[in-house]
Amino acid sequence: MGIINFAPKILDPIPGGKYVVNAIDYVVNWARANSIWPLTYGTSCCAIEMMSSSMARYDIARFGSEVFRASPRQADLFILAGTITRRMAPAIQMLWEQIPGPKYAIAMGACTISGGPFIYDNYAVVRGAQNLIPVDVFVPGCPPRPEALFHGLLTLREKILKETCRNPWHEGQPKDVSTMDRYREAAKTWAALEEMKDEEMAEARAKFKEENPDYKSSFKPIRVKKEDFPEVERKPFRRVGLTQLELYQKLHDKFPGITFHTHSEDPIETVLANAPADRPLEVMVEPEDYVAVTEFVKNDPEFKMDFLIDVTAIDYDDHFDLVTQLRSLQIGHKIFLCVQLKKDFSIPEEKRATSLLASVPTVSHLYPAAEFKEREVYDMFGINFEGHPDQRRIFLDKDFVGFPLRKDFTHPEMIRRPV
Amino acid sequence: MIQPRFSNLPPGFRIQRETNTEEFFINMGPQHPSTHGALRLALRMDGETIVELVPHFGYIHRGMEKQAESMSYLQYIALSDRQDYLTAIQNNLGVVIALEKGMNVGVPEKGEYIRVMLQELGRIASHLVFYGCFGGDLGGQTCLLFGFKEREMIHDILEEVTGSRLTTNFFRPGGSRYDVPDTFIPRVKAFLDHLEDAMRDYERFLSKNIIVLERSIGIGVLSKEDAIAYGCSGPVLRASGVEFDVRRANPYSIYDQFDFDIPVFHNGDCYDRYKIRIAEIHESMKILRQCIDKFPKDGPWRSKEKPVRLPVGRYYSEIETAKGLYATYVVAATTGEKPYRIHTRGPSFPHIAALNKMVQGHKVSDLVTIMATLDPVIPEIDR
Amino acid sequence: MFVPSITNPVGDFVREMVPRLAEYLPASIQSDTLNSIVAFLVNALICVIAVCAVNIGSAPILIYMERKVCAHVQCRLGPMRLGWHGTIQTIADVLKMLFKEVYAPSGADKLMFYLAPLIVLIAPFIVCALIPFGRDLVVADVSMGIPLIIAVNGFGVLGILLGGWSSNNKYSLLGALRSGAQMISYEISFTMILLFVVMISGSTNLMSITLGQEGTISDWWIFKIPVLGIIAFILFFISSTAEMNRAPFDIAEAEQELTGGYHTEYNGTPFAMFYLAEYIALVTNSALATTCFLGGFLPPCIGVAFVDNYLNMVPGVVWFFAKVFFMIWCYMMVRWTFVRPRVDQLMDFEWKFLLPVNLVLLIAGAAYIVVCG
Amino acid sequence: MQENITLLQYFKRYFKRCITGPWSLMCGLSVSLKYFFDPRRIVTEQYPENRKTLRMHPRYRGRLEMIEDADGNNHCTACGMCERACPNASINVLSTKNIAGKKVLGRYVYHFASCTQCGLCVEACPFGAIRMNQDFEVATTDPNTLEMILNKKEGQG
Repeated sequence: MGIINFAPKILDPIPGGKYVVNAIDYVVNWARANSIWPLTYGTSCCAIEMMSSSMARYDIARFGSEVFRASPRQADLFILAGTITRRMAPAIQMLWEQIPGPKYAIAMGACTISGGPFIYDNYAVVRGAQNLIPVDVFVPGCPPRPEALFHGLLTLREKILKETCRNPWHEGQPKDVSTMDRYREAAKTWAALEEMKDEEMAEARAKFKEENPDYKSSFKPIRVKKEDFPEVERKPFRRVGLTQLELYQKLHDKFPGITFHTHSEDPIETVLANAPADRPLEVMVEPEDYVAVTEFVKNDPEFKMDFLIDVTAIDYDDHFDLVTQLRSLQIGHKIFLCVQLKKDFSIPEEKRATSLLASVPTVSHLYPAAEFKEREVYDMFGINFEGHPDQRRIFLDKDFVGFPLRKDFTHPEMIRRPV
Repeated sequence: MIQPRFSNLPPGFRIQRETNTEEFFINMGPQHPSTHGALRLALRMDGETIVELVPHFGYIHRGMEKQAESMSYLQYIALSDRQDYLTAIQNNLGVVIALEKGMNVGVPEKGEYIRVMLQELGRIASHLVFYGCFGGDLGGQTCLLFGFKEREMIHDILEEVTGSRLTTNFFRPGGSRYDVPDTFIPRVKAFLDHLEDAMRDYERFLSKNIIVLERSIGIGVLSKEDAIAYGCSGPVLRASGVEFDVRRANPYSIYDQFDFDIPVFHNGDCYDRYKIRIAEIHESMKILRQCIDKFPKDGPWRSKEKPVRLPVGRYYSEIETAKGLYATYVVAATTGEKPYRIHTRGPSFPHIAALNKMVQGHKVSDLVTIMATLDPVIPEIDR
Repeated sequence: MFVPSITNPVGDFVREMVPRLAEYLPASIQSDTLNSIVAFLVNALICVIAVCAVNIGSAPILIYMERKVCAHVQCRLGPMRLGWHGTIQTIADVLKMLFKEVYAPSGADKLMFYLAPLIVLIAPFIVCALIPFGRDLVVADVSMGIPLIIAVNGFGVLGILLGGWSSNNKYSLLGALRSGAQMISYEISFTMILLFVVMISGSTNLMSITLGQEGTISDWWIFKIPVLGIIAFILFFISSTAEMNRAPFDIAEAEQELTGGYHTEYNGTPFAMFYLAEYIALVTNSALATTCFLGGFLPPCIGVAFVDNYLNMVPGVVWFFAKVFFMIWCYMMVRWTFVRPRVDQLMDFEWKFLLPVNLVLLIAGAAYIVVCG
Repeated sequence: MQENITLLQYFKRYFKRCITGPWSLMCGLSVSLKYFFDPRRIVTEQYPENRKTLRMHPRYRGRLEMIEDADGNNHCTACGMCERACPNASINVLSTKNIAGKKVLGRYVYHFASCTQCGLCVEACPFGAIRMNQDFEVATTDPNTLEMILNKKEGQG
């Protein structure tokens, strides 16, 4: 990059110029290899280890790399610390393009090498930074220790020292490894080998069987002795506030449509009375009652459910369960309101995966916290919230197709788990 | 000249106002040094003053909940490390308690002590990062290193006990994976003594500093009502004057056996959020000292090992992590090793939702302060 | 013809040597005018080289020093692996930056973009030329030294504003505007303090300001006027820190907020220039503080008989740089200790605190001179 | 935050700040001076230089490794428990038949690139045939080297 690459062209014809070129090479490479300024970039766990490595205990400054530049234009090294999601990928490519050459990249951690813990059944993670940008050094680990990162830095240093004016740094190409399923590939190759081996060995095995008809293997695998532990009875944590039964009865008196879902055949009251103290009450609410019940439990002095823990949903074959988890900060009891939303099967089957299948009124006017949570449910399940002030996708791109947490969700980039 | 309203604001912006100045938009992130990860904040600015803020999540959305559906419960414990990676050990406990409720297994006394001690160490580690990031985001790089210096010692202890510095994957239904080594208690003791000294210096360094006071008092005020309404929890909620701590409200493990205070401050500004975390470090140290005194020498440290299979049902657990209320909701539709659905409620998500409320009318520099005191972990929001 | 006189032995030596060498030339082109012009040019060249050497040479040393100081405040070691304890680390950094790719962002005003770092460098270079480094070591001993410094210091903000504006980046622009507001405000109190020095020393020439402090430590301007001197020194320290855009007043760069402020979009050599300018400004400001308050190149205890000889054995330059490096160390300790105030607080601090105090200081100084002087 | 205060209160606060402010800054400076002048507080470990003395904790989870005796025999029975326990299918236990027609371990392929070092495989192994070693210097420029075959020999049986 830059004028230095013309040095051989200019200097080589001059007698003795080769030595000058070599000297320049040596000095420039020495400078480049020893002054590697990384970019402040980190998305998840590995970023913390990257930070740790620049802190007092490990001190990346010893290598002259403590100058973490926040602007990519002044950096030399792109330490890809943390998972790369599809949504982040364009940003990463842009950052890489903004770094002036010669630039290097270290893929830190399993996520950036291959997708790490997020390889299988995942629609959101890019399987390896190599797909996006050329990577020079790979540091496996989850996350790697700071020492491992330093080892990566030293490996990179050696790599830089090999560059010369005649063989200058050039930007590599990204490599498509996104569809690589290492597990299945290895299994497939092995199966083919095994078939061949079976054919080859068939005779030998038959012969061996003839010669040793009652062959017993001398190999006895020894099971690891596991320490023996006593059974311990679980003590439910202390109950605070009203009991489940009281809550249920009070709610049931007000809204007779409320039921409690149980597999046991005992009456509901007995089941509730025998429930462990730390199990929250989960009641089924009719969709029509949903807002009214929420409003009631929020304002009623006996309930005082002023705190919204979460809104989430569960996808079943023919319905969604929308679970609104409420608790009372003052009293301490919890109620989970479970709304069964029938899926709208009037939508033609081929369109079902991409359309909103159910609808429920929003509670975000009661609990501001619900606004983002409902957006999440909308994003993940495709449940429409009537009257929601800002119903957009929250975690996924706005042009993402499908709703990932539905059970029938498919994505072209998703690889099923092999085991 | 009065400018016309924005005819079409970018998605998310709602406030309609008439101004005689020119407004402009700034993107903070996804790669920005003070967004604590891959978070993008769209700012609508009037000069240096923030008119409105819209957070854009999902830059580190990794589809953990989808993935969990095809994993066994044990594997999910390992995956949960990657949510709030500042205190991975606390995430483990949150999941494990939900599983224990389903499996109906208890934990022997020594196991509970191990749990509590590691929990509190994790809390201190997280708050030390907070101390560092708070100082660092205000511009004092030295604080960042001070915070991490003591945190390394906790990492050392964790590594000795669990085998890994960050992603511990340590707790199991019925106890933990290993017993603690003999050196554990002396090391924790030595660490506490060291931390006490260090904290004195660090507080002297930052707590009374006039610039810190000027920059944090009265900044990013979150009223008590708003804090509850937005579902904030943990130190953020307690700084707004609500005494709510799961360890006290619904004590899990053996937290009801310890004597500790729940620090509560009432202004709800950045400085209170800072003070409360410093106070919590001291409370955690108090709990740890009690643990050291009462730590059972021998006895089983876990209950009988069983395959992790949950009967049909829905199980819910909540714990107090360093950031706040961490709830796990496990749905088992069939009895078996795999969940039907696992949902996690991370404490940082509501905090960022409340961010817009807090920054309006403040400067960009204040946004950095407020972000630091909310102490969010973005992968825990996006999962 | 105007031939400025450069009063130091080197200048005299050159003036002496040039006619002597000119004798070897053909007689037809020999003339006194030519001699003096040549002598002047040679002298100017020497001066330029000297200033560049001091500035550019000290920048890597300062960067290394800063990295070591910050490392030791933060309980770590700093650069260790290149040279003995990492001494040549910064040389590698500078070399690397020179050989980096250089480009301007699309939409940037290219001319201004590349001009800005040069402008930033001008101010500290000119200031450096005015500082007396020793009894005979001053490039330009102008009689209006202090007003010239005040005038030249305004250049820095111009470069920063240009750089921030021409980058076509909102962060850069914000940073540039911040620094514009900040530097222009702090320029006022900076000027006030220098005026205070001028007032008590009775001269605007830096050499005579320095020579006015001859004597023991108590004769330095910082201690000569009880209390007021120390207050003036602290105020100078604060406002010069702000002038230099150094932490804790580095709101123009503010890595946590603006990812680098005005130099966000700079890379390679232009960035290296900004980087160097920051440290060169550090040298010149420390030198100014040393000259105005700490007795310049004078050893601390002249007049006390039994140490006089020993202290005078050390040349003035060494004393000067010892004091300069002490000042730099102070600047560094402050940088690595304090957090950054917000932009409006910084303005508040200037207009509501520094400026009133400065005015009071000026009046008190005047009163002191009238009463005691 | 706008407060309504009298001018007197304002000045009182102003002057109080003029005193307490510098004092608080001096307190901060005293800490950094203390740290600056005390070399014993430096905690830095110098990694490539301390390679000889650097030891990981015994429980440290590095790379997966097969426990082998001096002849290179392992205890693996190719039961596949580790494979099933692995959260991200980083282990391929590829079995073969030995000369007696019995199922034994053929190749134990370990994809280090995707391994998260959670240790669940070691926990799941009923025969103690694998362990996590102490290796942490694992950086490489070639990602293909991260796919390893752990066993030197076929399994016994």
